[in-house]
Amino acid sequence: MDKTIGDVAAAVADIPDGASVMIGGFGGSGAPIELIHALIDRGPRDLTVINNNAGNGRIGIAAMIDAGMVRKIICSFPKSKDPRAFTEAYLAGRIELELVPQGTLAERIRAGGAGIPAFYTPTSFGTELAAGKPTAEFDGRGYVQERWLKADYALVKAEIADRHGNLVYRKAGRNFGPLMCMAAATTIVQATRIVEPGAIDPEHVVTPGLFVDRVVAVPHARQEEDLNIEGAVYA
Amino acid sequence: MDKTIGDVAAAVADIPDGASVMIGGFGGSGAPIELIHALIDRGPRDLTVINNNAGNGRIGIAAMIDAGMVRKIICSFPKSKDPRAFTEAYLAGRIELELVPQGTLAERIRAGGAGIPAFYTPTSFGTELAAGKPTAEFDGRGYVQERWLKADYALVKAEIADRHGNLVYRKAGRNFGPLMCMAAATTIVQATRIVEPGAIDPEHVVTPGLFVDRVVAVPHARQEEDLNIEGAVYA
Amino acid sequence: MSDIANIKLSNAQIAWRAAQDIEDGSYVNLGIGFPEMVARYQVAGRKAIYHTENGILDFGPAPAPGQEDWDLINAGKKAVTLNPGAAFFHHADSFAMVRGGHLDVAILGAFEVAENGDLANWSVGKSGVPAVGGAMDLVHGAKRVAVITDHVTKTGAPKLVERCSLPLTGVGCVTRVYTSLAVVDIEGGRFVLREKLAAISLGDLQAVTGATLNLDGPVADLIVPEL
Amino acid sequence: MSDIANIKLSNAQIAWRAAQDIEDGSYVNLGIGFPEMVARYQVAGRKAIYHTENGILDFGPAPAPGQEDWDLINAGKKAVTLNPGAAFFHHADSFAMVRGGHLDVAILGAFEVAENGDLANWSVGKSGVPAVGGAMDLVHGAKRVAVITDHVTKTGAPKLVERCSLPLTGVGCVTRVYTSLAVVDIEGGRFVLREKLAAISLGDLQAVTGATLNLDGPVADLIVPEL
Repeated sequence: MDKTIGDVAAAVADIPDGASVMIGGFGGSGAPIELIHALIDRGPRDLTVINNNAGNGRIGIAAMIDAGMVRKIICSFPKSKDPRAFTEAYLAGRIELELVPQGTLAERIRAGGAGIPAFYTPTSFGTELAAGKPTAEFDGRGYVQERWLKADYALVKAEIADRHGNLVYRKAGRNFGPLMCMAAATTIVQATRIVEPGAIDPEHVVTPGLFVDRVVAVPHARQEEDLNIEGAVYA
Repeated sequence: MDKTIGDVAAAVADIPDGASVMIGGFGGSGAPIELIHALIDRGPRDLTVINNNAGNGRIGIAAMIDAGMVRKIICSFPKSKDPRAFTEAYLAGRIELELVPQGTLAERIRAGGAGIPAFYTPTSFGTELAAGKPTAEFDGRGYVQERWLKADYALVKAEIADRHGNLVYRKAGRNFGPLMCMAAATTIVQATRIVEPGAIDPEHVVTPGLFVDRVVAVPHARQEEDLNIEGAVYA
Repeated sequence: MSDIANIKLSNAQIAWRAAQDIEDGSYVNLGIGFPEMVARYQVAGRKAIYHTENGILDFGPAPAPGQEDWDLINAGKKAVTLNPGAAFFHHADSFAMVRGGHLDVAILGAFEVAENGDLANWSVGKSGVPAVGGAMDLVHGAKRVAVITDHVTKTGAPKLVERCSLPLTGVGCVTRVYTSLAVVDIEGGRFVLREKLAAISLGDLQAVTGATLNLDGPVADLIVPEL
Repeated sequence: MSDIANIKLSNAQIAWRAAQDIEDGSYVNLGIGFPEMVARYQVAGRKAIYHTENGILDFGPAPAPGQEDWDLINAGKKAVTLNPGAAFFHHADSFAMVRGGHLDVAILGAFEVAENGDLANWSVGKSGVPAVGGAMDLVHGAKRVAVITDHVTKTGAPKLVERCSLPLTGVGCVTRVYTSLAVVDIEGGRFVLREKLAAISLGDLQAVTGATLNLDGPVADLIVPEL
């Protein structure tokens, strides 16, 4: 069993038009920039992107939007230091937005991975983001029913992966990664380092390999934030 | 901030009659035997115990039952190598049983800790364990609505704790521990070793300290299985 | 029928047959008891990763006697070992793997299996102490849920039936049954016979089966080694 | 009213006042932006542990310029540091902490707070790009949800109101408001004045408040240091 794959281009080579793609990261932390840019090189259209944000600057998800690849974004916070790409596309009606409270987004993704089709949460009860959703009262308090969220693919950045797909992350770069690995039909991981099975202590594994389909080494992965400070543009 | 407490007797000294108590462990792995025995010494009655099992031999939860402390058990598998204590009490009508599928039990406890009052699961749909529970169809498949499970106290065994309550476990002794820490109003942890904050790598923490209220050192903690092999009796 | 006892496969042989269908790279959960035996017959050259619902992925066989670590056990509470690449996780993550459909194969025992895929394997009725464990989760937990079982009960009653009479573990969940006499798929609410022992006629096999065995293409001989 | 601008507290002073109510050993989430300032005024001798929803517990202040690690950021995407005893976790665990009521205090900003405890702090209406982040989770996420805010808007309109006119963040969730003029509790669907600046009369304070300020016992002077 060896889930490693040669390069980022090969890792994303089968992502088709119309796919739903979860992309790890919170702002720049944990953003799998190299996988995203490989996907831009491939260029599928009409994608649904699930991420906490909606791109920053002219790289990563912002560059996907600029390239016209994204039909819809499901996120909690489509704002950033430089949100031009999303803002322009959204205000021009070229991109659809499903705005989801951050904790609900995380829980919906976990539910998708855990086989829980729906759950109740207090979050958004009584607000316009609950409009049209079923509600229920438990123990005298109102809750909103939320549905699971799954995707065709997940693109996730890890720090270390073994050949079986066991993962550890780096600091707050963990964020949505472990959840998205669970919730996608095909999970693609870029790791700074790939090691042999057994090199990661079984007590320290954060994402067990059964949630991971492909692992690609990106030893000199760039930080989205650093690229933005440099004024990088991916086009 | 120092959550350590002097000994196991002090750690459980306020657990009153009628309390609901989650107890970690799957069989003997992760069973907090010393905390359970301290609770037996204290002797509260009419307890509701939540555990995967219902005791084995004449120690631990089985000894709690023999001592007449347990009014109700919520568990998935009330059988063991030596299930006399539970079996006799159950067949004599002295103890109530709520039988819950193991994954549903785990998810209900997590939901209790995560502020999710109810969720839907395929597990038990169409079976007698779903009797009386609401059901719903999502995407053409039937699901059962299950409610969160919380408790007044949790007794959990960890391998290492720091003074802030950050925990790591030992092998498959982890099982229900991290979930029960989340779901109890007061979480009491016995740890083989207590260390200073910072001694556990932030990447390796399994249960963050905010879920833990009291930590007590039990450096020579016994394994339930070993005690049973020795024929131990706690009374 | 009296000669069924002489020709039928042993448990080890049923387990061996089930093991042949586990593909390289599969994630597998084996129910406690008899199904655990399938791991012994893993096909050489194929890597299967075994999941146990109490929180281990990629555990290995039992340690030598006296080497047991009782924090390192499987769902049947038997001591196990770890393979390189193993991982520990808590119970909610473990059943996320199960319920979320991340396992390729789950192999379970059965009291009864019905032609509609219903399984009864957790309760023989009202008396005694009921216990369910992870069975009701596992039947919804894998891309393929298979059963291994003797073809008939100890008293000779069919275990493959039209409708289960015992309390259900899950509805419409089983897709293949490996018995001591045959390999039977469940498709479209009916049993489809895939393999049978050469030593038993189709008629005799049907006679010990509680629902119609349908044919859909050739029926292969069920051939297993001496074990 | 023209002298409110001269007597009112600075943001730093509002943050200082809110910090005085954070007890030793508290787990605290500070909303992005202005609320982050509360951490600067943590009372000496008390340990508060700060949670950030992107998956860190017990983070510390910003690193020196040039020392930023952009994998070590808070919810506002600002670089932070770690204290001894810190922990990382994923987003579902992080919001389990929030939604599960495991935080002692959450301190948020506000566009409007109503006397029934409703909060509006995420959207000023239909135009532009909406963004909610973790605000709707945090309002249900702590044993005590407090707001820090100027007492009035930049145009002088009340921010403490009978009913919010802007889209709600949460229903009945706020229990205390620290403003630039006063400390106001929300109890039983009404505002209860606890402290006010000595320099403003009750009448003048009521005049810039959009709902009745009730009295329930003595009103203390709101006293803060120069900052």
